[in-house]
Amino acid sequence: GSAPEESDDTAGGGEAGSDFKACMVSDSGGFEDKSFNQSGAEGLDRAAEELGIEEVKVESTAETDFTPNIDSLVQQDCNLIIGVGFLLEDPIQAAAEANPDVEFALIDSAFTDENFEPVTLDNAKPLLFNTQEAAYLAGYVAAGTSTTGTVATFGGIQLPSVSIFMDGFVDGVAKYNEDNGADVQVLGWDKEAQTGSFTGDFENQTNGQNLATGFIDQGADVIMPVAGPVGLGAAAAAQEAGDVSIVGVDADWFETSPDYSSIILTSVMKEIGQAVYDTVKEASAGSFSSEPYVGTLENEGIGIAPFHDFDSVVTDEVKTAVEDLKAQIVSGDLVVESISQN
Amino acid sequence: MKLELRGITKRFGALVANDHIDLVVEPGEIHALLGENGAGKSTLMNVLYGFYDPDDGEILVDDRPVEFAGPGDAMAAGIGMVHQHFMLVPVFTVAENVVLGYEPVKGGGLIDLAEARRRVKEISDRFGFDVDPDAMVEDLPVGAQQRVEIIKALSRDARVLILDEPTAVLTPQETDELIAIMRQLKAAGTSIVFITHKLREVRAVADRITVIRRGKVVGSAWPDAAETELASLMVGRSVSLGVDRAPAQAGEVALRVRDLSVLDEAGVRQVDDVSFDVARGEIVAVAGVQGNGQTELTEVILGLQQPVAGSVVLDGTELVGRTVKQVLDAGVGFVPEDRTEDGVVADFSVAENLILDLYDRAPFARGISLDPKRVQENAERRTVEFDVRTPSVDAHAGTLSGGNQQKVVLAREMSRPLRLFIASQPTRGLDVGSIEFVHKRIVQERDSGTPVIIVSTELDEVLALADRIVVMYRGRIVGVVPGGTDRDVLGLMMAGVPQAEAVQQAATHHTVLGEADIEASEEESK
Amino acid sequence: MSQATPAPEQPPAGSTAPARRDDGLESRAQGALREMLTSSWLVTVAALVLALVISGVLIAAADSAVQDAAGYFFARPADFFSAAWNAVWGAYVALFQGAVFDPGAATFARAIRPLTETMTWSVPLILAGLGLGIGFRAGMFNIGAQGQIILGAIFAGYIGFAWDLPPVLHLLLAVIGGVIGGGLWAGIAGYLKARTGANEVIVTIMLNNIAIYLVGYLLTTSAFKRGDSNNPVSPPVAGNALYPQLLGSQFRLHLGFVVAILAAVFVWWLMNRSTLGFAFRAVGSNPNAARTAGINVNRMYLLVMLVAGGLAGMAGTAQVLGTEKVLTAGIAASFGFDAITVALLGRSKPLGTFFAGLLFGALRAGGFAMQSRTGTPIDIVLVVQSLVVLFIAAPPLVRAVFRLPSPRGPGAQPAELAAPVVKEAAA
Amino acid sequence: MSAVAAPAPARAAAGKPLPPVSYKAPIAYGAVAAVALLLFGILPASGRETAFTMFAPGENIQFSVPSKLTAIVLCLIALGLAAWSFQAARTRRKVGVWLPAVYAVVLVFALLTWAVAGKAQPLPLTSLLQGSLFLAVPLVFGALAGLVSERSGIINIAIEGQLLAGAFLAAVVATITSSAYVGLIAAPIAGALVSALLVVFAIKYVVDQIIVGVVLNVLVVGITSYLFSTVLRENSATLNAPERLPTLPIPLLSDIPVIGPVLFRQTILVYLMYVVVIVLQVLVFKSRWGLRMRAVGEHPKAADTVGIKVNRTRVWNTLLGGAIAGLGGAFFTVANGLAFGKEMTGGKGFIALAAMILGRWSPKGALAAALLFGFADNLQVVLGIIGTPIPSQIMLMTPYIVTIFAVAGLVGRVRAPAAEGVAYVK
Ligand SMILES: Nc1ncnc2c1ncn2[C@@H]1O[C@H](COP(=O)(O)OP(=O)(O)OP(=O)(O)O)[C@@H](O)[C@H]1O
Ligand SMILES: Nc1ncnc2c1ncn2[C@@H]1O[C@H](COP(=O)(O)OP(=O)(O)OP(=O)(O)O)[C@@H](O)[C@H]1O
Ligand SMILES: [Mg+2]
Ligand SMILES: [Mg+2]
Repeated sequence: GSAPEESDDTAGGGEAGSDFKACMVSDSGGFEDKSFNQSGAEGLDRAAEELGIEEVKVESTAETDFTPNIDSLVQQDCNLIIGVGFLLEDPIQAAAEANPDVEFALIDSAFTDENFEPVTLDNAKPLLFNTQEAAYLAGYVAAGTSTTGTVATFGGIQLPSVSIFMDGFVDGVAKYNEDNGADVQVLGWDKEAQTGSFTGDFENQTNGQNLATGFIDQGADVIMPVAGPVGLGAAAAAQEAGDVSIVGVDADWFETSPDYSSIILTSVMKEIGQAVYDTVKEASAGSFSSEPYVGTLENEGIGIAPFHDFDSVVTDEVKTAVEDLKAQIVSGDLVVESISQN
Repeated sequence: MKLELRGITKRFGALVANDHIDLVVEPGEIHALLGENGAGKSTLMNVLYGFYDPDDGEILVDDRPVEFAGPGDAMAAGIGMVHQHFMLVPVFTVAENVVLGYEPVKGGGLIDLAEARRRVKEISDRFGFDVDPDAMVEDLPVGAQQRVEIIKALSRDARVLILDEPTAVLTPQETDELIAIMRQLKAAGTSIVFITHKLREVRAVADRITVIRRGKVVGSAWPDAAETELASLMVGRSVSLGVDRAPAQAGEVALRVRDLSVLDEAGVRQVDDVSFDVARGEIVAVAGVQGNGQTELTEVILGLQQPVAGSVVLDGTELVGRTVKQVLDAGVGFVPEDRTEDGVVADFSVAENLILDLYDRAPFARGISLDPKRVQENAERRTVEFDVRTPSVDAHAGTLSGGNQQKVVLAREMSRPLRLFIASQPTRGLDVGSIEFVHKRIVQERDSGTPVIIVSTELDEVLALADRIVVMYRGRIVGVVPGGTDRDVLGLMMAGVPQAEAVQQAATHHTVLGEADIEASEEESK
Repeated sequence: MSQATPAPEQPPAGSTAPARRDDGLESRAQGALREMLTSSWLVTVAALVLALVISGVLIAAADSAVQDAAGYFFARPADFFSAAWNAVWGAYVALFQGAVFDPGAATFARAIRPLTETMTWSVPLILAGLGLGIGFRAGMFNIGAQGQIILGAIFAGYIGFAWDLPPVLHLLLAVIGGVIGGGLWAGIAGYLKARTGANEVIVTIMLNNIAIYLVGYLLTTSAFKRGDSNNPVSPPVAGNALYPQLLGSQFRLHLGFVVAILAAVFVWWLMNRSTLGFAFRAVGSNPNAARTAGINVNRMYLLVMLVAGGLAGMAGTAQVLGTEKVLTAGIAASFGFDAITVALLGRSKPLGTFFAGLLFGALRAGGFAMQSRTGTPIDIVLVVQSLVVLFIAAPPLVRAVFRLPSPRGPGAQPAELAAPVVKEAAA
Repeated sequence: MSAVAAPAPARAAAGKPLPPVSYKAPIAYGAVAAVALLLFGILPASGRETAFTMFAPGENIQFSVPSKLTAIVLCLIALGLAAWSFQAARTRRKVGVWLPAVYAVVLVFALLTWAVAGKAQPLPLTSLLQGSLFLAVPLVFGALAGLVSERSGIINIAIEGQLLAGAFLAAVVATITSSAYVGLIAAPIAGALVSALLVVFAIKYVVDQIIVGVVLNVLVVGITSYLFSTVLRENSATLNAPERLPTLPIPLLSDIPVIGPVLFRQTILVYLMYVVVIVLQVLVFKSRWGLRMRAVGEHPKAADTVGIKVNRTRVWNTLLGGAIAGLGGAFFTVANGLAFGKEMTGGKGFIALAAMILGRWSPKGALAAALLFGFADNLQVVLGIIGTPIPSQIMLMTPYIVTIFAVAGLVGRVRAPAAEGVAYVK
């Protein structure tokens, strides 16, 4: 290639937009987890680009990294520090109390006092999501699309942020059965007992592939993996099997996993990116509020993705029913519950 | 094939193991190499065999200089070697060991085992060896392993055969067979380099003798040289070959072994209904070829193995069922047969090795804490007392020579009041000087009234020490004979021949060495 | 470091030291220089430098500015080099500032905080490393520190948050609980080895995995959960059960560091001055000789694992009662695995393990600053760590690279290279 | 032939072969079977059915059995086997490996019959086996890799690193070349590179082999994760989106009921695995290469004295081992069409190491051990799918607990190659 002009060098980089610094700490999944860390990071990237602010992202490899990571961001004079994941609750809360002049946000968890009662901090904002509501819709769609009468879901590790998807999904299927007198089975999760199928980690994709193959062998033709990258293993298994579709989670997998776009029925979207973007925007404009943000179907903080290639497969009845249910949830007539909800 | 070594020098770091050694082996000659431990004999042979690169000097085969890049080259040049420490893979069969390195192959790189067996059979038959090609080497008695080594060398058409201490593990009769084989080979034109510490054997079979001391050739001799002459040439000073000892003052019986039977893991009876007594102030030698149950016998007494039947009573106390610790605490001193395996901890200091079984009792321990000063003091004292040659008591035992390691074990085991002393192969691999010392100490222990059991495969040692001799064969006691019994009788008994029969046979068929013995004693009496 | 090597030049006992050719001051100075150049700490430093250089190549290679500059390398090579230098230098300066001293900090406390962080991080590494080292010296290749730390943390954590006891006693009991937890977990492997000969490598690997699921499971039970929250985080450990902070609340450094030092002293005493340690070492070096000398080898296998597990369990207490103050599934991070390297780097000796633990603590602590200031992914720390250990273990390589003289002059025997810490892994 | 062959007859014939009577094993068999009879057979309620399915060409065979009766019958068979082994012990006869094998199968079926009783979902037998094989694939390659290098005397703790490196390079090369097969060829190169480092440090610089192995694992995790976070992250479409290896059903064979689809409807990697296991099983014990390799690992000096180059042999075998593990690494990416992810081998290398030891350093043993682990792991998965009241974390422990039982109960003391881990310096 040819060398850039000498003078370019000095001007390169840092747009002289704002000197607001927004920072983010991942949880131990890292920023390429095809899940909430990634969504969060994308939101921050977008904010940096569009708002011209500075961003710093640091990854954690284990729970033990949270405190030092937050501390090093405080040292970096970050104005806003966002923690991704409920596991950061204690470290973010401690940092917020120790650094009143820095603003914080925490995804997926609210703050509690020593008696585990909710508290509000002046400089820390919880970003919460009623994920189960969206998963409920996805479960309904899955049940309505299944030709075998069996659908499935599984997780990576049994954590509230994972099982909340599974709870909603199961309820959605049950709703479909109730409305249509059908008997669609859900494999992989028993909401009552809170037991089900998990691969054991968020790394080994082949475990997800094997588990999904097991579901398929049992007749499942729609699978919702809630396991970060391990879910891609399930997508690979579904693709291999042929007429099996996948319900993506967190983001619209049709967009984020183009390799598997043809088998993505829909996705349970948790608009973490949007929430992060909004939070950064407010904070950088000086209007930070520690009021919890709750992503709901109503404010579109959660939702289900378009059906894309499956638009013709999903029947109009199902589509109407989903719109209807959504309206009921938004209006509060229908409450989808999960014990994993914050 | 003629072989010549010129000015061979080999150093290990600062140690000069071979110092400008010249040696000529004529075709069809049996050339004996004599020298005390560490003289450099094995090193020289390993140089000749291409295993070590010499630092200087050259090797000539049939007057042409050769370069060996490795043992492979030497073998190709017709040199075969039976190593002092067997170079056999224990978990391979005889046939596999024999063909290793030049395997006959069928298609696909698969070994032609039929051909391998055929090779073993052919040579076995030629020399009358009784070796099963499919036997696992680790299951063979050492004598048979030795024969496997010889088959290995001969199957490669060795025209010069190096035998490094081949007789150390053989019975007199087996040695005799080996000597016959050597003569047979010699007749067929094979040259043989024969290394041994046993002067008797040298005189029986060698055509010429070269003596090495401290890496240098110090002289050569003919087989008719006197033993004492050869010995002093080897050691560089005059040595006495026998042990001076008064007749035993045997007291009352201290150790009673009754109906003892031991099974190994495979369920084979290693010790079979053995009973004998040892009295205070008496040395009982357990003689036998290696692998006939002696090891198991001593280990049962020590509590390392449990017998399936029988009892061992020491001064009225039953030892069977006790732990090793309890047995040691009962006053048993134990010198294991393999000092590097079982006797010393190589990376412990000499001082630590000297308290290996005393570390947790006074005065070395106070409660759970060691007293380093006492340990040190003890070591200083014992090393002087037992003449352990070590740069310091803090040196690792592994850096000591074999003889000095053995002295460490002896010093440890004899450093407390004993009610029974058991020593297995107390002088294995030691040179004449060290043997002298060790034997003297053992006799001293006896004379202080301790009952002593010596387990040895060396008839010389058995004859030198024993007041009574228990001969074992395949786990059974073949007979108990007084010390000083005829060597040939003992040899036959070690091969399983009952005492009466052995006496008869020995009277008519002397072994080569037995004859040499008689000649020697006749000469002396002249 | 290579004290296992015999010194052949040593005069035999009794003879006086040979007269040294002493050609005056000059040669003495030379001797001193030579001494310094060949000493093992220099090799250690050189190994560290070499590891940083090689990791630097990776840092530069992945840096986008460097990649851009490489695109026009032949047009303006200087750009390339300055970009590479900036990337690498920036990363390492941040690493240093995050691990030792941060001159740019606002207050002095902030400036020295990195050093205290290094010390904090080193605590579990040192403790678990000490335990593993005992095992290695006793011939047990225990790779189960990870599981043992977790079990230690479970026990200590539970006592810490569920019980209500007076000060001192509470801490003491929690620590003892952690030691028991780790010891029991390791004891399973020791017991099985002694009873059935089960290979400890397999068993400890399996126990690591089981421990991870075990803590995950426990954190879903009501005994370990926070009220009715479903988050897998335990209630915070009671104040009475916490290790006191050594330098006030500004710093995370806690009494665990002192405990680690005491543990190192204890291990030194145990291995060098106690009868039990004598038996451990004997069993590790030559189990046959030990057995013949009346030492109950199987019992030693069990005891070694109990002690080693106890120390690893103590590492777990440092985490849960000191640094983190709650029990989570990731409480052990990868300390148990890092501790293997720490112990091996420290040649399984207490002092060596202590310093190796500090070094690894520093690399971890510095990694955060490096990541946040220069965006260098934290994974590079793993590369540095592993290269340091490799190079330190191979002094001739380092000497060859830096053209350092070898300690015994030319033609040194290879024995000097080999100071195997572990003789048998799977026997 | 195998390293753990029965003792040669030479000595047995000499002494009086009277094996000590040990009732440990029969008692254990009996006790476990009795407990199983109680838990699976007698205590559960009667009247429930257990359904099984299996694949046959073109159809799904499904059948049901009465749960209680079946479990009782199976447990009684197990008790019968225990009695058999008791009788054998009493008369000092050796029982073959078939006994524990049949015993285990019978009890596992009893467990399954009980666990699936009354469930709506049938137990998919084919799928159970298929998944077991699937999960065993990387373990088999890893265990064989360890075996080849350890048989020659070099301890290979770096299997995990070799798998990971293989997975990484396979993914990247397959993506760049748009060919899964080229990726498959690249994988062994990555594994061999890791081995190359192992031999440089272990043989040339005589560093303790365990240290090198442990450290190489960390190094590979560090490098691959670093490159993943930096280079691959930005260019995942061009660098990290491998094609999947196609499934190649073998005509006729793949139509065999139950096992056909399990064994012969696979990718080339699995067929390669069969080949490697069989070829190694033959070559290790019957070929010149195998004989020399084992000689070097058992008694290097002996090998040296017959002209075998010890260190050269070790280098080549260790490189070969690395290549085998690297090939196994391809399983994680190209074989299944998955993109590379950080630490995606998830500790399988260590399980493979355990499988190698459990299989006593023999290829068929390694295969059996890997399959045992795979089966235990997949059993847990399948039971989870059918639905079980047991928490997932406890279920996930199953394969590890089974392995501990296997090593403590069945295998006991194993004998490693004698010269393993000891550098050969003349
Ligand atoms: N590989 C080696 N490294 C260092 N020193 C060695 C080595 N091999 C032998 N030596 C030393 O070289 C010297 C000669 O040893 P060598 O084995 O040749 O003696 P030897 O005459 O065969 O003795 P023995 O009668 O005990 O067999 C001894 O001092 C020995 O310690
Ligand atoms: N591995 C080694 N490392 C260092 N020094 C050694 C080693 N092996 C032997 N030596 C030294 O070499 C010398 C000779 O050892 P060697 O074993 O050959 O003794 P030796 O002459 O056979 O004595 P002994 O008759 O007591 O066995 C001893 O002084 C010993 O300290
Ligand atoms: Mg010697
Ligand atoms: Mg010799």
